Amino acid sequence: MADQDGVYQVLQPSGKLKAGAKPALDDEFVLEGLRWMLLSRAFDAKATALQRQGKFGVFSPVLGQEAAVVGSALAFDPRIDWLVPQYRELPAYLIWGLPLRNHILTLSGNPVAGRIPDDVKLLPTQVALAAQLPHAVGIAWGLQIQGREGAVLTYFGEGASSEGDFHEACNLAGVVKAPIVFFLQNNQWAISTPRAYQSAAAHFSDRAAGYGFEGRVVDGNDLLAVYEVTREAVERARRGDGPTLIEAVTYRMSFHNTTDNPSRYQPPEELEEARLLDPIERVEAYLRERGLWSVEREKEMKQAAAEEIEAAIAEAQQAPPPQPSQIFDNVFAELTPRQAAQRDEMLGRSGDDG
Amino acid sequence: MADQDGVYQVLQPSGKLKAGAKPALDDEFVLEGLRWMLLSRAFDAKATALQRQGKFGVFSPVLGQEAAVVGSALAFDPRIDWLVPQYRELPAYLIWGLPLRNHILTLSGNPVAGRIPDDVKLLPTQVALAAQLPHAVGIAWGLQIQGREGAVLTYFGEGASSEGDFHEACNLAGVVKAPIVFFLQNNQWAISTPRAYQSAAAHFSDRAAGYGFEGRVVDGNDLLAVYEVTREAVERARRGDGPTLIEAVTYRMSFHNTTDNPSRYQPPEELEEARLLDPIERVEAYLRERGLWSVEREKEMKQAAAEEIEAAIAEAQQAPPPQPSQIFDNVFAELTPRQAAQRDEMLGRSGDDG
Amino acid sequence: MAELTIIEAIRAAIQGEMERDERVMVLGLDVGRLGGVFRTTDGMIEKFGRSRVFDTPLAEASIVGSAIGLAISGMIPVAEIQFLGFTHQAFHQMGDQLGRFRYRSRGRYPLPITVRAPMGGGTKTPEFHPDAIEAQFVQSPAIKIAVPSNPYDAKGLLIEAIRDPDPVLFIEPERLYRKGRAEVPDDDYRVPFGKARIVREGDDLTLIGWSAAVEVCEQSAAKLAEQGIQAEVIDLRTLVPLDVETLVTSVTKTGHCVVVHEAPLSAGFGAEVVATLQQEAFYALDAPIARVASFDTPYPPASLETAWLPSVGRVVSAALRTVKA
Amino acid sequence: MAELTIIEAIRAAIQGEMERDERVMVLGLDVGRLGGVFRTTDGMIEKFGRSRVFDTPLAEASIVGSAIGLAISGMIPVAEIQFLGFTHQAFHQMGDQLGRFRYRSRGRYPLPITVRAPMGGGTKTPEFHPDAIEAQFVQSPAIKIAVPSNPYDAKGLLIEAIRDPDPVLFIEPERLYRKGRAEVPDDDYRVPFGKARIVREGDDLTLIGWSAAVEVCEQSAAKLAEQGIQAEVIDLRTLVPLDVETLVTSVTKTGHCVVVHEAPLSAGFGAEVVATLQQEAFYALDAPIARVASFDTPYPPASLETAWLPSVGRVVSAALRTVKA
Ligand SMILES: Cc1ncc(C[n+]2csc(CCOP(=O)(O)OP(=O)(O)O)c2C)c(N)n1
Ligand SMILES: Cc1ncc(C[n+]2csc(CCOP(=O)(O)OP(=O)(O)O)c2C)c(N)n1
Ligand SMILES: [Mg+2]
Ligand SMILES: [Mg+2]
Repeated sequence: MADQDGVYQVLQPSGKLKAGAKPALDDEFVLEGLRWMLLSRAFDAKATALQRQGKFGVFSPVLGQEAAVVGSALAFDPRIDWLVPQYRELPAYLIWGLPLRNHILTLSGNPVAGRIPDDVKLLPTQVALAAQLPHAVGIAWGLQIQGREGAVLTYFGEGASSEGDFHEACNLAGVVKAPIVFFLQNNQWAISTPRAYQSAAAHFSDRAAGYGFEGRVVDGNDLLAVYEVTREAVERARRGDGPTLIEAVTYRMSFHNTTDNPSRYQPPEELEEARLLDPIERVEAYLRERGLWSVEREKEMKQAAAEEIEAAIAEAQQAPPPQPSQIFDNVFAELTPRQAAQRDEMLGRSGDDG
Repeated sequence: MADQDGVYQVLQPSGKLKAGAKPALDDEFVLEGLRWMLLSRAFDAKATALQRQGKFGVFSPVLGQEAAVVGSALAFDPRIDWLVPQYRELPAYLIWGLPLRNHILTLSGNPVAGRIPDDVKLLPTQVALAAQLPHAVGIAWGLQIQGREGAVLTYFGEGASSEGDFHEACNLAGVVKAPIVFFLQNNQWAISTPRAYQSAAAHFSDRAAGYGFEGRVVDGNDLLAVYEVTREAVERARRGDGPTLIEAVTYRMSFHNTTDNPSRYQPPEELEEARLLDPIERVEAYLRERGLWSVEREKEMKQAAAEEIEAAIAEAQQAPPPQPSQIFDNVFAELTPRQAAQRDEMLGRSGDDG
Repeated sequence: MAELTIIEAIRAAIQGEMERDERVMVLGLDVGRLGGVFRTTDGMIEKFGRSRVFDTPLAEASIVGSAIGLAISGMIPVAEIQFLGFTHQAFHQMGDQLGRFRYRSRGRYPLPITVRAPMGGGTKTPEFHPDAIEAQFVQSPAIKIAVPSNPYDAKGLLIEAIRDPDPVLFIEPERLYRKGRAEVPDDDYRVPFGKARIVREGDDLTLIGWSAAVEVCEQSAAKLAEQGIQAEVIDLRTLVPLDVETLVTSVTKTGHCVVVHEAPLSAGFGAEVVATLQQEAFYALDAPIARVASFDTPYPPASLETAWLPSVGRVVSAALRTVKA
Repeated sequence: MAELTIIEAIRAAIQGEMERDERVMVLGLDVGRLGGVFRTTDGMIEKFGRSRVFDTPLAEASIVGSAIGLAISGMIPVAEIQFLGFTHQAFHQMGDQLGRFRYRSRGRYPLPITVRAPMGGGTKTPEFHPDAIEAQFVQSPAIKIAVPSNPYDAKGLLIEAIRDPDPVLFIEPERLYRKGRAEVPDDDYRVPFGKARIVREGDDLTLIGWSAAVEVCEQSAAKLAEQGIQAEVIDLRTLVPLDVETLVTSVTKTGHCVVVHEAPLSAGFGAEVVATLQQEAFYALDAPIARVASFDTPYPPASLETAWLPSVGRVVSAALRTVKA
């Protein structure tokens, strides 16, 4: 199913299956995927608006990359598998079980109340690019050492893949045959740095051979293709056959984050072209063709998403606001005497500045 | 000429040319290569003895890797090209024009007197593994920006290739199409860590594709093959066609350095097998076959090497010994007031400890 | 003379140096078309081209490491690290390599390199971005460190840094980037390293700061003046070299001192200032030198940063305690 | 009770913990068949197998980074970095990641990880190997730092480190690894963090050191005693937490103090000790606190290291100046 670039595709941009392609997802699952994609897109719009009103902090939308994120996340089992995120993969966190309310609290500057629930096998989003990759390898390796089931999914961008941590993590994963999927979202931009300035590699997935494992490049705007390729990688991991590096070729259809102004660097034609490849429209067209999608269905699902978001926002507003004393929570199991004195000073319990 | 592993070879271990192989080096040049190899081996023996007597510091022999080092270095032009070393490539430094005397001074704890002469385009040996690789890329890139001729050769081990610096350097080199040759000596060991624990990659050279440039794997004990593959890489660099990653498959036939005891970890059979592939014997057999090598010739050349080494040692002994005041030389173009005060204190010019 | 923000002053310095000397080049993340995430290199790629204004791959160690090679080849690199916190990704290329090449090559390879990065909190940036980690670099003794607090010094110190034959870490006060303007000469001029600036004179107390903390010192001095206490405010301008003389003179006059910095207290550069002053001005001190710093915890969530960073309130009360001791 | 070297004491601690708790594992360069370049893990791979004594690829950031993941998965990693200088290659995984996971996950992911590394000069090791860079880690406020100077403390502090629910950087005094033996209990025992050790009592002067510098302090105290000056020698044992109380008590008694460390002077941890003491014991001090440290240059060539490192001669003269001030 690879096109001439070797990029695996199942659904064409028109929403038609490629000749001979057999979808690995049944219709119900595709509908489920679409639901997450629509929720994600609705949240992007809402969060951007709230950020503009000063209610949310800096925020990076998923816009345009929904198929890559949702298709890969759905291939795992969040009850036993771990998710190690970068920062641009909201629907995956939700699929893993993070309450949307918690994510909102983190975005709105109240991470204490937004703590990841104990039964959600998810790490906090990672700002230091690629720093999460060795952590992800360590978790996968640790599960293996302890003979526990479970695999690891970790996300990162094509920009992050230039960091030394990417290399060290992949190489170690290859050596220990860790049950892990390295999921690289190649959205063509790292802030203003275009993909061509990031690496001369034909495909980032070509790097897998240098670590002794499998690399795949997939159309990241094709929910069915992403799911299928990731599913194979998960099975490989579960069989003990080691890591996979998946490059999902997609496009960042919005700003890098809310502080960014892409008009300074992004050719408008490029964005126009990308819009023609919208991952949501592709799934909608596919389902429509199969008689499973209609104006009503769409309205219903979008309505449900909007309600879910509003409810989560309302819930988040119930949370106690952050307190200065929380500055000293979770530094260590027990504060050092110096830290304890500083906390007391801050809380006005004593006048010392030591 | 690749064998079934894809490892390029010209001379078989017996010293016979592979069927159909045409040597890229003429006989005189092969003799020149052999001369460097024998000098290197003689120096290893001498330096080990001197280290055991406490006259030299920690020292890493080239033993077993002479063809890889000499064959690659001879493919460059030290008048215009730069050499960025790790620490296990003595004959290359000498080919580049470093006086053996200077190397001896550095080994014997007098690097001041052993400073690299101004007209030798060589960097100091690098202890921090792989840290030299971005430096090498920067030099190559800088030559390119300034429109100056010249390419860069940089050495490192298969162990160092696991460091993040390797990845970042290669990726940047690919992007700028730097005129550089990354020469990886895969000598099967990184101190006690065997090659199989270092990476699951079939060949380290497989990593080149992930950076968008050419990768080659070559029999590192075959002077002719190493020269030929490196020569092609140099030509590629000079043509503006970018970097090459060369993996030379060889074997560390001695200890890691003089503090190491390989009997703790090295299977003796492995060393025995490696001895059968000695790179020097292979060239000798080849030249003998061509009527260019005899017991006398060998004696003569070894004698000359021994004399050169003795002369360099004698010369080194003439150098002024290091002086404590040199601690403060070359920190900055001009010392800060605090540093100047510390120097004065050390030299007893004042009593202050600030 | 124009009224410039710090951003504009920095841009003027880089642009002037690039026009003056074609060996000068800029490299870093997003320095090209975007002009850097703070626009310090705005317009430069259009003027000097991609070979001298280079958007690198996303890899800090290779930015610093390749700058070393570029310098050896004859260029004068001005490398930008997007936020000072990400110098940690390049840490092994900083003190150990950048800060040792002249030394380890016995003078053969001096490195005229400037590494620029913004530092400091108060703008609700994400984790790692605001970390004030300047003291970690002071332990690498062969890198100079400039920490300007205003537009005039920013331009003059940056020109000095770029012309310095040795490596300079140039740390910019992010919070003040666009906060206010000041007169900055159009021509080039150099602010020498190792000369602290007396921001405000006073006899009762010395307040020492650098980078954005200078603003906190100034505001504190104004508050103290309302209470009749005249604080002398000193801006260090550079941490390496450190202008001990100016500090000693001031403390000898005032007998009281408070050092203010954004880094957590323990092993911050304030400790060095205090240790030096108690050595050099011991008998002039009427009270212990106080430090007002951030607390010894990781940088807190953005919504709590103002409670964590040194505040005017904390500086004023430390000053009052000190003066009354 | 056996007489052990520091190496043997460390080995006993690790081995005991691995026997006690099967979640404890060792990872690092050459820790397997070789037993580490200093043999601290000698014999362990034979006993516990490669899955718990793991020779990693040569990549420090991934050693620390994967240890974080291993801990999250339920293991208790003891990671070895071959020489402390090479923690710079992993620096972004240390303070920023290792030192913040409990904080950034709001308590969800505490990290019971020990990172071990030898430090210090005097053995003519190559560049970077001997660098005393402990102070750089103190600026990352959520990593504890242990700096033993003798076999008893080495074992007791290492057991404490491995059982600590938070990350500990365990810095070993390379020069003293095999220098002398001391009685070490066969059973396990814990030396608590944050309690300095009074190595020798004295009324005239306080000498403060840690790691191998404690030996220099002891030798200096012996010399001073010959001249009738009784120095109290204090070994900090841990830098974080810092036992301020013991230091203040001693300096209050002696009124004079010299801090000794192997790191270059500027922004070394000595500065923190001085800054804290002048705050907490200001009125007890009869003279400025002196610091005897290495000079503010890169580590010199091996043949010159003894002239660079703090020596008994320099400590004694600083002590005499201080006492006579
Ligand atoms: C180590 C590090 N360096 C720099 C940054 C600043 N930064 C944040 S996002 C970003 C671009 C990331 O691009 P990519 O990895 O492609 O991910 P994307 O944002 O496209 O999803 C940069 C440079 C950072 N967060 N971490
Ligand atoms: C960054 C770094 N980590 C660790 C070391 C310690 N060390 C010195 S040599 C060596 C092994 C190097 O192996 P390899 O790269 O294969 O080169 P070889 O010695 O085999 O030539 C190690 C671990 C170092 N010098 N630098
Ligand atoms: Mg991207
Ligand atoms: Mg090797």
